[in-house]
Parts: sequence; C-alpha cells; structure tokens
Amino acid sequence: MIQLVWLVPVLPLAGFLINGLFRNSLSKGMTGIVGCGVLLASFILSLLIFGEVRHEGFQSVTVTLFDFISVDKLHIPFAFQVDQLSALFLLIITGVGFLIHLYSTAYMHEEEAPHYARYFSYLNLFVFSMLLLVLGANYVILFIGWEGVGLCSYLLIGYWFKNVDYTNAAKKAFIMNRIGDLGFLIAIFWMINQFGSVTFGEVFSAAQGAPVKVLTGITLLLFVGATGKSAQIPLYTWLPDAMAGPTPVSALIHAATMVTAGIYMIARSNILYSLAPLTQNVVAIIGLATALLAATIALKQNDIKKVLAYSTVSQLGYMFLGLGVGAYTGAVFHVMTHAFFKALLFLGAGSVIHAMGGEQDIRKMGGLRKHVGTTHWTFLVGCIAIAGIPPFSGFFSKDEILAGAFGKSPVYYAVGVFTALLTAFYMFRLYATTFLGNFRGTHEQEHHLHESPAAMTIPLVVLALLAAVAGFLGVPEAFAKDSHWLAHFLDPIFAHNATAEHAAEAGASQEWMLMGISVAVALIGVIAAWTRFSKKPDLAEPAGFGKVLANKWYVDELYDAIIVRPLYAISKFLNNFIERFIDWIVNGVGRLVQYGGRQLRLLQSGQVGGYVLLMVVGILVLFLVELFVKK
Amino acid sequence: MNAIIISAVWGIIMMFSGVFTSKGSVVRNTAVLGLVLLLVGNYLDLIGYHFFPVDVHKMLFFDEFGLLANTVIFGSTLIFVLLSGRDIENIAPRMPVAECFALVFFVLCGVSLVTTFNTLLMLFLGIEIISIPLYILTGSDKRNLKSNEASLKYFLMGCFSTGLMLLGIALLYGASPTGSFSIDELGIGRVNLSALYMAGLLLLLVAMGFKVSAAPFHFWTPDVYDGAPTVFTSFMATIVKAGIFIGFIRLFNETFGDSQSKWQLFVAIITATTLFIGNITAVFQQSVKRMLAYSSIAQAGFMLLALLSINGLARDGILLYAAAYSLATIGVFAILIKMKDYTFEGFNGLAKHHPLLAATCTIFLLSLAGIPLTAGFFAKYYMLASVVETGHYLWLVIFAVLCAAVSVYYYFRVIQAMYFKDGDAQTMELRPAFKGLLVVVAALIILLGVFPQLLLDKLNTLIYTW
Amino acid sequence: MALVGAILVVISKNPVHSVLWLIVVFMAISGHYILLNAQFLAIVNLIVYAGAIMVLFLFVFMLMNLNADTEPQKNKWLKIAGVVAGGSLLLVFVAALKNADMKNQLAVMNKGEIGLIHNLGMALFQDYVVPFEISSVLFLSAMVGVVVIGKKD
Amino acid sequence: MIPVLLIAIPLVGGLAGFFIKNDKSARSWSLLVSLAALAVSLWGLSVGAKSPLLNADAEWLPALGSRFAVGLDGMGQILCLLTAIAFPVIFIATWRDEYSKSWNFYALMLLSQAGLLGVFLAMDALLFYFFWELALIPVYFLCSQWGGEKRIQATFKFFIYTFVGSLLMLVGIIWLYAHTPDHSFSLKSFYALRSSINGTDQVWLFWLFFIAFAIKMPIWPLHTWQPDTYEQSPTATTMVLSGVMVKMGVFGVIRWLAPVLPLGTWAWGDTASGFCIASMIYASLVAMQQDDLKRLIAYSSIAHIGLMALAIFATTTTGMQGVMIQMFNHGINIIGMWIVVDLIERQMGTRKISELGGLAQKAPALAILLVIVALANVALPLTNAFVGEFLLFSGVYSSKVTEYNVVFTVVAALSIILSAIYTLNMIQKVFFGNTNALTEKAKDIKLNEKVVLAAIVVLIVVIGVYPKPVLNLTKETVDMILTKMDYKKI
Amino acid sequence: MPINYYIFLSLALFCIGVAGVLTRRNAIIIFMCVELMLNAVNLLLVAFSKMHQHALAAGNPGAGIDGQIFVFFIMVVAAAEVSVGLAIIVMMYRNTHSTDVNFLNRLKH
Repeated sequence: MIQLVWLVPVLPLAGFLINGLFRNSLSKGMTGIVGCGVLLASFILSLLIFGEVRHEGFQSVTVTLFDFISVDKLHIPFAFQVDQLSALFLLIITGVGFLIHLYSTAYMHEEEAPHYARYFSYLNLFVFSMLLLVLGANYVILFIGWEGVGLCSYLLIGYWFKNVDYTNAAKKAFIMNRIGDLGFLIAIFWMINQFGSVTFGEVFSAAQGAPVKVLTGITLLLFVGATGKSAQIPLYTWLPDAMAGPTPVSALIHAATMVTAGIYMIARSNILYSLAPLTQNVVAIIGLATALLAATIALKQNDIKKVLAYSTVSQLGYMFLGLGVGAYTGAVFHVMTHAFFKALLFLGAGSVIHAMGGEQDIRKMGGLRKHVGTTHWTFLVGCIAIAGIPPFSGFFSKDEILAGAFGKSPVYYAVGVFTALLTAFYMFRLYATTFLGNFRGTHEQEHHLHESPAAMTIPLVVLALLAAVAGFLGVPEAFAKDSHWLAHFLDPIFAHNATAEHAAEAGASQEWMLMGISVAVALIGVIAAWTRFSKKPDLAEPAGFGKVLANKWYVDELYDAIIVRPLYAISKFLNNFIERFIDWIVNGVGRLVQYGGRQLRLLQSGQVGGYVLLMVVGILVLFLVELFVKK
Repeated sequence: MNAIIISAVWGIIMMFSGVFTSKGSVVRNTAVLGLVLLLVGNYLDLIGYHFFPVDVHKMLFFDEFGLLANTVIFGSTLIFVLLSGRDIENIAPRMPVAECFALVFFVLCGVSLVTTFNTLLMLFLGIEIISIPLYILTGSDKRNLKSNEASLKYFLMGCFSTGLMLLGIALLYGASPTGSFSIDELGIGRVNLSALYMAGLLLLLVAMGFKVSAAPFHFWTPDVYDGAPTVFTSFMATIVKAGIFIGFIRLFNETFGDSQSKWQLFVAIITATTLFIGNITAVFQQSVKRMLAYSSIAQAGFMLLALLSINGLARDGILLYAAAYSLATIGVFAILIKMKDYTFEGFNGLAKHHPLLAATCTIFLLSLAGIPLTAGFFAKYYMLASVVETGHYLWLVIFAVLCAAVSVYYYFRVIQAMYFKDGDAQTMELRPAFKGLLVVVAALIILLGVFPQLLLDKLNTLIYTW
Repeated sequence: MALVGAILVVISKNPVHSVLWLIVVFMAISGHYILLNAQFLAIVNLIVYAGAIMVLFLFVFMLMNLNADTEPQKNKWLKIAGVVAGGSLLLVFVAALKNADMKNQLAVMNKGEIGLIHNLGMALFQDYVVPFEISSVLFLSAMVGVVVIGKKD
Repeated sequence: MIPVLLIAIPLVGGLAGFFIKNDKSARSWSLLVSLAALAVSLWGLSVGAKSPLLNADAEWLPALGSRFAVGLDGMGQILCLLTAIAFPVIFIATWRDEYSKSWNFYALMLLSQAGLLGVFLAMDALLFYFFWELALIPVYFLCSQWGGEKRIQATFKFFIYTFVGSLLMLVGIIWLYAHTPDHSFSLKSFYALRSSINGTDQVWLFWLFFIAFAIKMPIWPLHTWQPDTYEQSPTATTMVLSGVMVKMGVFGVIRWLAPVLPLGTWAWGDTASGFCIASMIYASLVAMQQDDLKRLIAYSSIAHIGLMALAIFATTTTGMQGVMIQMFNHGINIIGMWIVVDLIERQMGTRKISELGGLAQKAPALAILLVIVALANVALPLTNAFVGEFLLFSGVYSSKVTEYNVVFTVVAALSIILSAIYTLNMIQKVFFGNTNALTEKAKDIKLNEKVVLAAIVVLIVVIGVYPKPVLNLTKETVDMILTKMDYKKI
Repeated sequence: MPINYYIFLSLALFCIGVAGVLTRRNAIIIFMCVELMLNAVNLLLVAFSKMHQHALAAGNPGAGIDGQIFVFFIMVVAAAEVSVGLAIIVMMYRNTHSTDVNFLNRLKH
C-alpha cells in the first residue's frame, strides 16, 4: 500500500488537469464530483497508509519515482518519504481538504461553470502541491511543493481577478513568499555544498559532524523560508491581505495547511535545529513576537476574516515558539488542532458571510445566533477551542507548547500566556459582536439571512467535532502514563531530541499549576470579552493606541516606506538616469566619431597651399621622429 | 614585358582609332580587345612565353608577384571598361573617347612598369607615366570647373610629390655604395642605415604614400576624386591605386626589406593616421562619391598594413585586397555613375525601383566593409593576420579593427538609403548587359569571399618559391 | 648666386621677373654642371630649361597678361607659416644629414669623362635603351593629353 | 552529414525563398524548410553520440589552415535543437503577421537560421566567425526593413555594436591562430594552445573575446542596444534574437573562450562575474519600470542571460549543466513570451502595459498559457527554468574558483524576487483588472497559436519534471569543458 | 669640393622651392618653384654621380654615369610635365580667367 503513495498526490493532480482542461465543457456538478472525488480517494488512501504507519516499529519508507536532477555527484531523486510525520500531515491535508472542497461546492455555486471549474482545479493543484511538500523525501521536492502552494495561493487569492485590490493582494503574497523562498533556496545550496545531498536522511546524518556555524546558518536560512510561508515577522503582512480570496481558500490555505508548511519543514529538520541552539532561540523569539503582535492587532480588527487571519498569524507564532523551545510534538499537535478549529472558524465565517450576502464587517452583524444556528454553535466550539478551554482540543496543544516554553524560560511562558489571554479576548469579541446582541445590518440583509446548505454545514459539524475531541490524542502525561498518543506516535521523528519535552514534564505538580494558570487566563479573557461586547459591541472608530492597533502597527506603511518605495525609486533612477547615461555614452561614441568627422573635414580646406603645408608638416614630423624619438 | 609592349602599342592604336572612326562602340570594342590581349599576353608571360626577347638590362624584373598583380589589374580594367566604358562618352559632349582610352592604356603601361620595376629609374618613369595621363583624365571634363580644379590641384601636388620622390632617390643614390639605382644593389645588406639612406627612404615613403593617398599626404584625394569625372575616379581609385600599391610593396620589400625594423614605426604611424582620417572623415560626408573617396583613403590604410608587415601573408593579401577592393569599388562606382544624384538622399528607395542594382550595390558595399562571405573579408583578414604574424603592432590591429567598424557606419548609410528610406532614386537608363555584368561581379566577390584560394592557390606556390 | 636667384624667384611680385630669375638660377646650376665636368647636362639644361621651357612659361604669361597686381596677397600668416615650414624642413634635412658619413667624400671637379656626350650616349642607348623607349610613351601620353585638353570643343 | 544538412537546408531554402514571389507560398515554404531542419536535428539526436554522422570535415581553405569542420556535440545538439524548434514555432505563431514582400522576410529568416546553426556547429574558428556574422546580417536587414518606427537607428546601433565586438573577437582569433603550432583554426588546436599562452596574453585575449560575447549576450553595461532592438524589430525577428541569438554569446564563452583561455578566465572571472551580477540586478530593476511589453521582456532576458554567464565563470559541473539546460529553456520560454506579445500587439495594436488590462476575461486561453510561460520565466518549480536556475545558482554557490561564491549567489538570487515582481506586475496589468475600451473587443487566440503555445507549455512542463534526458545529453561536453577550464592543470 | 657643400646647396635650393610652393598663389609660379625643386635634385644627382665616380673609378670606369642618365630622364619628364601642366593651367584660365590657386575651392571638406 505504501508503494502506492504516489497516487495520493497524483489524484488531485488528475483532478486539476481534468477540471483545468475541460473547464469549458464540464458541468458544475461534474466539476464538483471530480474535485471532491479525487480528494476523497486521496483521503482514503491516506487513511490506509496511516493504518500501516501506525504500527509499532514502523520504519520510514522512501518511494523513488524517478531521477529528477542528477548532475555530477548531486542526485536529487523524485522520491516520497512516508513516515509518521508525513502520514499525519497527509491525513490532515486530505481530510480537511476534502471537507473544504465539499464546502466549496456550495459556497462557490454562484460562479459560472468555467470559473467554477477553474476554482476547483486551483484547489486540486494546491492539494497536490501540499502533498508534494509533505511527502518529499528531500529538500528539493519539498521546495517544489513549497513554491507550488505559494503559486496556488497566488492564483486563489487573485481568483476574482477583475478586482485590482485582490490581484494586488495575490501579488503581495507571492512576492513575500518568494523572499522567504530565497532563504530556503540558499539554504539548499549551502546544504548541497556542505553535505553534497539534499535527501533528508543523508543531510541529517551528515549534519552530526558539521560545524555549528554552518548548521546555524543553514537553519536560519530555512527559517527565513518558514517566516515567508508561515507568515512570521517580518514577512507576515501578506496573510491578512490574502483574505481577498474566497473564504474556503482562506480556510484551506491560509489557516489549515499551507501556512503550516513552515512548521512542517522545521519539524522535519528538527535534527538540524537541535544542533543549532542559536537558531532555536531565534525561532522561539520570532514566534513569540509574532504571536503577540498579531494578537494585539486582532484586537481591533472589524473584518471577520481579518480577525481570523491575525489569529492565524498569532497561532502560527505559537507553533514556532513550540519549535523554538524544542516542543516539536507540541507544535505538530497544535498544527493539527489548529487545522481543525481554524478551518472550522473560517468556514463558519464563510457561512456567515454567505448568509450576510457578502458582508464581512462584524460591526454590521450581530445577533446572528438566531438565524444561523448550526453555524453559530460550531463557531462557538471553534472559539472555545482556540481560546484554550479544556477539554477542547486547543487547550491540550497550546498547553504543551506553553509547558515547553516554561521549560526553556519563564519569560517565554509569561508572554505566551499573555498572548493566550489576548487570544481568548479577541476571539470572544468576535463571537460576541457577530452572534450576540441585535442585528445591525440593513433590513434587506436581515431578510436574506438564512442557514447555509448542507454541503456547507456538514463540514462545519465534522470539523466542530474534531476540534472538540482531537485534543485527546495528546493528553499530557500528567493525567496518565502514556496517555500522549501523539508523542508516542511521533517518537521516531523526534526521539533524538526529546530531552526538552521530558525535562518539562519532570514535575507533574508544576505542570498542573501551569495548566491551571493558562485555563484561568483563558477564562478571564473569555469572560471579559463576553461581558464587554455581548450587549454593547465596539462600533466606534478606534482612537489613540487602538488606532495604531487597528492600523496594524503601521507595518505595511513602514514596509512601503523603507522597502517598496526605495526599490521603485532606485528602479526609476536606473531607468531614467543610468540607463540613459549608458546609452548616452554609447551614442556618444558614435557622436564623437561624427564630430571628429566634421572637424577633420575642415582640414580639407580646398586650398592647395594648405594641403602642401600639411604635407610638409607631415614630413617634418616623420623626420623629427627619426631624429629624436627613435634613438 | 609582353604587357608593357602591348599596352603601349595598343595605346597608340587607340589613339588612331579615333581618327578612323567616330563610333563609340568600335572604339570601345577595340579597347576591350586590347585588354583581352593584355591579359593573354600577361598570362603567356606568366607561363614563361615571351613575345619579344628584349634585354632589359635588369631594369625590370618579371617575377610572378608582379605578373599576378598585372593579371588582377588588367582583369579589373576589363571589368571597368565593360561596366563603365560607355559612360566615358557621357562625360561631356564631343568627348574625345579614343584619346581617353589611349591614355587608359598608357596608364596601364605605367602600372605594369611599376609592378615589375627593378630600378628606381623605372619606378620613377612608371609613376610619371601613370600620373601624367591621370592629370589629363581628371581634367577631361573641360567645361566643368570642378574637373578643372581637380586636375590642377592634382597636377600641382603631383609635381610636388615628384620632387620629393626625386630628392629621396637622389639621396639614396648618394648613399648607395655602388652608385646605382638598382633595387638589388640598394637593398643588399642594409641593416645599419646611414642618415642619407634613411632620409631618402623616408622621402620615398612620403612620395609613395602620396600616390596611394596615405595620410597626411592624402589631401589631394578627396578633391580630385570628387572633381574628376566619375568614370575616371573609379579608374583612379581602383586600378591605379592597386598598381601603385604593388609597386610600393615591391619597393619596400626588395629594397628596404632587410632594414624593416628601422622604418616599420613610420609606416605604422602613417597607417594609423590614414585609417583614422579616412574613416572618420568619411562619416560626415553628404555625397556618396566623396564618401567613397575617403573610403578609398581608409582602404589604403588597410593596405598599408601589408607594407608594415612584409611577409608571405602580406604579399598574398595585398593581391587579394587589390582584387577585392577593385572589384567592389568599380562596381559601386559603376552604379554611382548611373545615379542622377550623388548624395546619400539620391540613393533613397533605390531598392524599390531597381532591386537588382540595390542588391549588387549592397554586396559591393558589404565587401568594402569587410563582412564575411565577401572577398573584402578575406582581404582585410589577410592584412590583419599578416600584422599579427609579425607579433608587433597589435595596437594597430585593434585600431584598424575599430576603424573597420566605423567604416561600416558610412557604407551602411548607403544601404540604409537604398533599402529602408523612401524616395525615388533617379537613375539613367540601364542596359540588361550592364545589369548582367554587375551580377557577375557580385558573384565573383562572393566566390572570392567563400573560396579565396581560387586566387590564393596560385600565390601560395609562389610564396614558397620566393 | 643660385641661392639668391632662387630666393628672388620666390619673392618676385611680377611673374615675369620670377621667370627671369629662374633662368638665372638655371644658369648658375649649369655652371655647377660644367664645374662638375657634366658638359652634356649643362648644355641640355641651358637649352631645354632656360631656353625652351622658360620661354614656354613666358609665353603663357604673355598669353594671360598677368602682372603683379593680378595676384592678390595671400594670407600673411599662411605665408609666414609657409616660410617657417620651408625653413624648418631645411633645418631638419640638414640635421638629418649632417651626421652622414660623407665628410671625406669628394665630388671631383673638372675630371672624368662620364659627363661627355659620347659616354652618356653609349650608356643611354645600350644599358638604358628600355627606359629611353619607355619615355617615348611618356611623351606620347603627354602629347595626347595636351591634345585632349587643348582641343577646342 | 547531419551538421552539413542542418546548415544546408535553411541556407539553400533561404536562397531559394528569395525567388518565391508569393506571400502564401513563401510562408509555407519557409515552414516546410524549418520543419525539415527540425527533422534533421531530431535525427541527429537519435543516432547516438558516437555516430560518425555527427561530424563532417572538408577541405576549405588549406592555405589558411581552416577547414570546413562541423560537428554536433552535446551542447551543439541542444542548441541546434533549440534553433530547429524555434523557427517552425515562430513561423506558425506569426502565421497571421503580414509583411510587405514577405518572401524576402522569410528567406532572410531562414538565412539567419543557417547562420545560427552554423555557429553552433562550427568546429573551426574561422568558420565560426563566418557564421557568426552570417547570422547577424540577415537580422540586420530583417529589423531595418520590417521593424518599428525607429528601427533604422536602433538596428544600426545594434549592428555596429555587435560588429565591433565580433571584430575584436576576430583579432583574438587571428592571434590565437598565429600561435597554434600547426597554423590551424581547428577547435582542437585552439584547445591545445591553452598551456602555451602565458598569463598576460591570456588576459587581454580574454577581454577581446569576452567583450564580443558580452555584447551579444548582452552583459551590463554593453546591453543598451538590446531593448531598443527588441522593441523595434518585427516580433518574429525578436524571437530569433532573444530566443536563439543571445545564446550565441553564452555558447561562445563556453566553447571558444573559457576552455581556450583558462588562465585569463580564471584571473578575470570574478570581475566578469561582477558584471554579470550587475547585469542581472540592474536589468531586473529597470524592467520594473518598463511600460512596453517588449522592453520589459528584453530586460528580463538580460537578467536571465546574466545568470547563465555567471554560472560559466563559476566553473562547476552543476553550474555548467545548468547553463546548458537553461540555454534551451530560456529560448523556449522567451519565445513563448514573445508569441503572447505578438498576439496582443496584433489584436490591440499596442504593447503599452498601461493601455491594456482585463484581457483574462476576453482571452482566457491566452491568459492561462501566458501565465504558465511567465511562471516559467520566474523559474517556478516544475517548470523547466526551475531546473536550470536551480543548477545555476547551486553551481555558483559551490564554485571553487572564487572566494565570493556566497556573495555572488545571494546578490544574484535577489533577481529571483525582482523577476517575480516585474513579471507579476505585467500579468496583473495586462490580464487582470477590468477591461477598458481597447481590450473590450479582444478575442481569444486562434488554433495555430494555441497549438504552438501549448507545445511550448508542454515542453516547459516536461523538461521541468523530467530534465534528465537533456542533462544527459550535455554531460560529456560539460566534463570536457571543465577539464579544459581547470587552470591548475596547466 | 666636399660633397657636403653640394648636398646643402641642393637642399637649400629644394627648400626654397618648397617655401615657394607654400607661399605663392599663382599656379604658374608654384609650378616654377616645383621646377626649382627638380633642378635642385638634378644638381644633387650630378654631384653624387661625380662622387661615385671618384670613389669607384678604380673598379669601374663607368661608375657614376647612372646619376647623370637619371638627370637626363628627369629633364625629359619635366619637359613632358611642363607641357601638360601649362595646358591644364591654360584650360583653367580659359574657364576662370585666373591662375590663382586659392580661387580653387569648389572642392573641399
């Protein structure tokens, strides 16, 4: 079965090709069936594979398809690696992916058939790329998927290409990702130069003896790649803008899967990172800073998707914190739970927007609880999960990360907890403003309000269930010995450096205390938000510090001022001055020749006397050379 | 010897032909016949059959180099007469055609002297025999002030240069240990030169440089070429110039070959100046005819490279150059004669009205510019290669190459005018035979450009026997 | 005498005077020829140059009725430049040749037979017969030329 | 046999083409001839590397030591294939372009093909020079006759510029020739020279050659002819120029410069690399400012070529393999870009980015195909250019001949970002957004155009996914060149 | 007489001729100056001829005769030149009624 792993990505690829090539002839129904069908098939395959991987003592399997690049001593096979980590991600991607595809069939139903097919083909292509990313047995295949998901994100953000803002957002996403990718690429070149290989296993074993400096460099560069893809400081600004795409896309790409590619990559390279403590610290600090920054911004956003977007950035920061402190399992765990509840939240938001007829501003919502029942309670589940209230899944995964952070440094922990507070607060601000209170939209909108069709609510329900219970996959050891199934499962991947986690788990009482703090903090946040916004939503234009937050700390403007504009200024300068100057010189040589011609011509005065005189001068010169120079 | 005698005799025949007939075609055909005879006679010389066993007392020396050069020159003249002979009649009303042809033959006689001289006396006589008819041909358009002016300028400056040349010869004579003008005796064992000898050498260099229009002794060239009737400009710029060049090379090879290192620098200076002035000044010309005059200076600069590096390649190359340059220039001038307007604008749109004319003209110009696949490329190639072979004066090679690039500019101006600019270029009536011949010449240029060994094979054997 | 005459040729305003001074120069040169025992050349020089050619010049002057006034003054600077150039040419020549190892060479005066008509004639018609014949071509061409140019049309 | 056919078919076909005084038949004839050349090229691929059919050698100029020696090695194969593919593609794609006296146009195109193939096949320096110029001259006439408004000046500048370069090269060739012991122009004799020329001579010879090739590629600051020429040329010719002709420069460096003058290359490789990088970054930045599609692509081409040249001087197997495959890829991709530009210009009558917009609504097929080609242009994985650029950068990074390999890689790699910026900007402004009055009337592309573009896309993807055959093809050449470039072994 | 005297005398004459060519504008006088130059050369040749005769008389009684023959030919050529030259000048005069060379400036640049 594992040998058939190539089918998992190839099926969505086939879906992409079918939907893409025959988009003009396929009916919407057919498109939907193809688009979802391939995903379902992949999911089933993934399940089967997972079933095999789950067995005790499973060794990772590499499936080589063909030789991709083979030059000199460098061999880069087109190979897939199946192990615990990739199998887990396969499940998340195909599973959540399938649900979102299903959701999309209803959500996008108003599109014309060709565009509908285009949408599904992009979506399929995305899943294909994502699967390549997690299945790749070496960094280059990983990178192919890495850039592939970037491309699909670009295509999907700019799906409504008539809107210039949307295409701008798409462009921004692509370019910011590219900046990160550059770091990744250079890291790959470095690896090739240093280790002569990019295959995971070979790199990891070669890394054991490598100088720390080199490893620090490589890992830092890889991390630069991750900051791009996973929207960390300083490259996070594209993600909120990426909400321009259709909401299911935001759910799939910008919440559940693609943005976690960075986490996956670092988790995959955990051996390298463990050997480079400096990088680990950098990762942790950046992650923490991002988590905090994004959470503060989320406090003041009024666009339902923007709040979720910043929340995503913040949660991703959490995951990096986990990676940075060595809590790899925790990070991966959080990826999984986050995939569930964030996809749920996004799809719920989509359902809300669908109900509101495209309105995204939460100030114009309110009281939707009565109109969209299923959406409401699933959304609530998502909010609880993300806020970290037990026994919902977010609690377990977040707590594991916080525990890891505490083990590393209490400061990390303190900031993490504060962020958790903010998270709980803004999520419930969002919840309260949207679903509680009275409806504030137009009359027409109110009339239009309706619950979404089954194709949309079923995924919601499924995800809500998952978001609620998935946490039990990783119950802390403090509850019961060997209760952390996930840690156990991922042991083969992270076993080499499980020390950090185990250190944190050393004191069970301490862990109980930490859990207590975080639950308390989350509850404070929830209650504060609930009480503050359920009756009197925050409708006023923000002022003072709130305005800074609402304007996202002016980071976009800062980037514009220090990078974008100077870049264009330089480019303009080069085009208008340097280019002309070089051309002027080139033409100047020509003009000089012409000028010389015009001047020399004057020697030809037409007068014999002048001619003879010049001849005599010529003779004189020759004789003078003979007399004086040549000796 | 055959050639000298035939050309002299045929000159007289031409002179009298004018008395017996007034029909231009008869005169022309006689001239063509004479040229064919010349070629045959010269060929017989080459294979060792001489009509007249004349004892020349070592005044002349008929080696293969000179005779081959003669072949090239006579061949070019034949093409010249065939292409442009008819236009002599059109220079002025009641043009004395027969006399002009007679003068042409006398010039050829002079050229064959210059290519085979073995004593400075013969060189001097040869050059004078070339010059005097040319003064006249230049002024043959009597009513045209330009022609008058050109003639007088040419004459005065020509005499002046003759004076210089004679002074040079006199000094050489003074320096000669045996008191002889023979280039054999002058040349032997001269490695350390006396001041007298060196001064004579320099003056000869100057005088010969004047004749081949090397800067800064070139000033007559543009004016004379411009003022002279175009037919004769064509003749002067090609056949005569090539002939004198052969003599030039011969003189410096035979007489001063041993002391090459002493005078190379001067030749280099003159070459550089010539290339520079010729090319740069040509850029700004408005008249194609005058541009061609400057270009002929520039081409002379290239030929001087052969003088700089007298070696096997140079001797090979100068013949090829002479052939390539003459063919192309004769062709261009033949077309120019047919144009009503000699300025660049006059060529505007020629390709639309006379595609064949334009196409052949393009090939000629490409050859002059030295673009591969034309004879001009290999000509230039040989010049450059011969200098590189000496291992010195690489700066001159690069300089020459840059000048060649400049030359592309003005040659291509004509091509641009013909092909890419709108206008209606006025030409005179064109005969099919004329067109056919143009095509033949163009084909010849291409042929030499792809297989230069057709001409060079002969030379190659000669180099190894030299 | 030759030098003075030569200078006067150049500076005379009236062309006719120039011709006359030139004849003086030629005579002086002929005197040198005689001193050098080149009688034939001396005679030829007198007859051909001083006689025929100069008379030809004079005729042309008469024909054109030229006198001093008809020649406008040349640019002064150009004149100075011309003199300077000529002078420096002389200087350079002298500089170049003064080191020539000719100090002890003599041009024999009043001796030797080679300048005699007989000897010259023998050489001319034996060794130099080819150039002699060829010079006829030269004359022919000159003749044709003058006909072409001079013919009224 | 095969090389001779490759040269002879377009040459004879082109000459014959002058006499077909009929628009339609001239067009068909040229397509036929170019397809024949393609067939021969494919035949050449199929016979195997050792086949005697791949070489031909005949007496040409015995007096000069030059022979008509032509041969197909791996690099020759790949570039000949590119040339052979490019021309039919160009002919089909521009099938609907109208030219006055089109028979002359097509004949000149075929002649330039003959010249190009000759350049890639020549195993004799003089022959190489011959073809080098032969490729240039038809292009000069093509551009000046059928180009845009300012064509005459632009192409004249181009012509003189490249001519200066090639003349300098000629001086170098002659010098080398004069120093070969057997007085021969053959590639072998030239390669044998490298140990007998001392360092100083190698240095100035290096510059003579490099300037010639740098003008052709072009490398900053010798590039200014290129945007003007591309802009003014008829698009079919621009495709030849940018798709194939710029490769002549790269090819020249690999075959005639680096292995012949390893010491010179080594001594000044860093400086040359500096120019290459400057050219990449500079061109990318300038491209961001362009409003004319043709100029934009022209600058983008400069940037891409700069990378290839950079990788040559890195002297690594990976880099060199990258150059080989990228020469092919770049040719394919940029021809694809030009086809799109041509389609747009023919329909809209403008190439100004600012005047276009919203084409994706009206011409979805065109938009999709362009996006794929453009993505290949920015070297997205699974397109052919990714393989090329990956190898190129990797090669530069692992270079052993320079101390600045990391700096070079990092700075050069910035162009990846810049290329994404200008390419996406272009796509966005041309295809996305709302239609305007001009683009309102746009129609989607016709079948022939769809077919060629699709063919290009297929090539892009196939090579992007499975580049191995191409890499294998050039393996031996690369090894040989690198052995010759090893300055330590001298 | 030492040969140097003759050399310098001839050179002086020659240079006066050159200076004349440079300074005068009348075509005929320029032409006369050229004749002056030729005569200077003639004188020099004769002087050299006698020098050679003196130096080489022992081995070759006819030594030096070449120089004088050359002078003869120079005179021949000069005569031919004069005829042609005067014809040209006369032709010019017929058209322009001037012999001023500076009048000739239709051709320049």
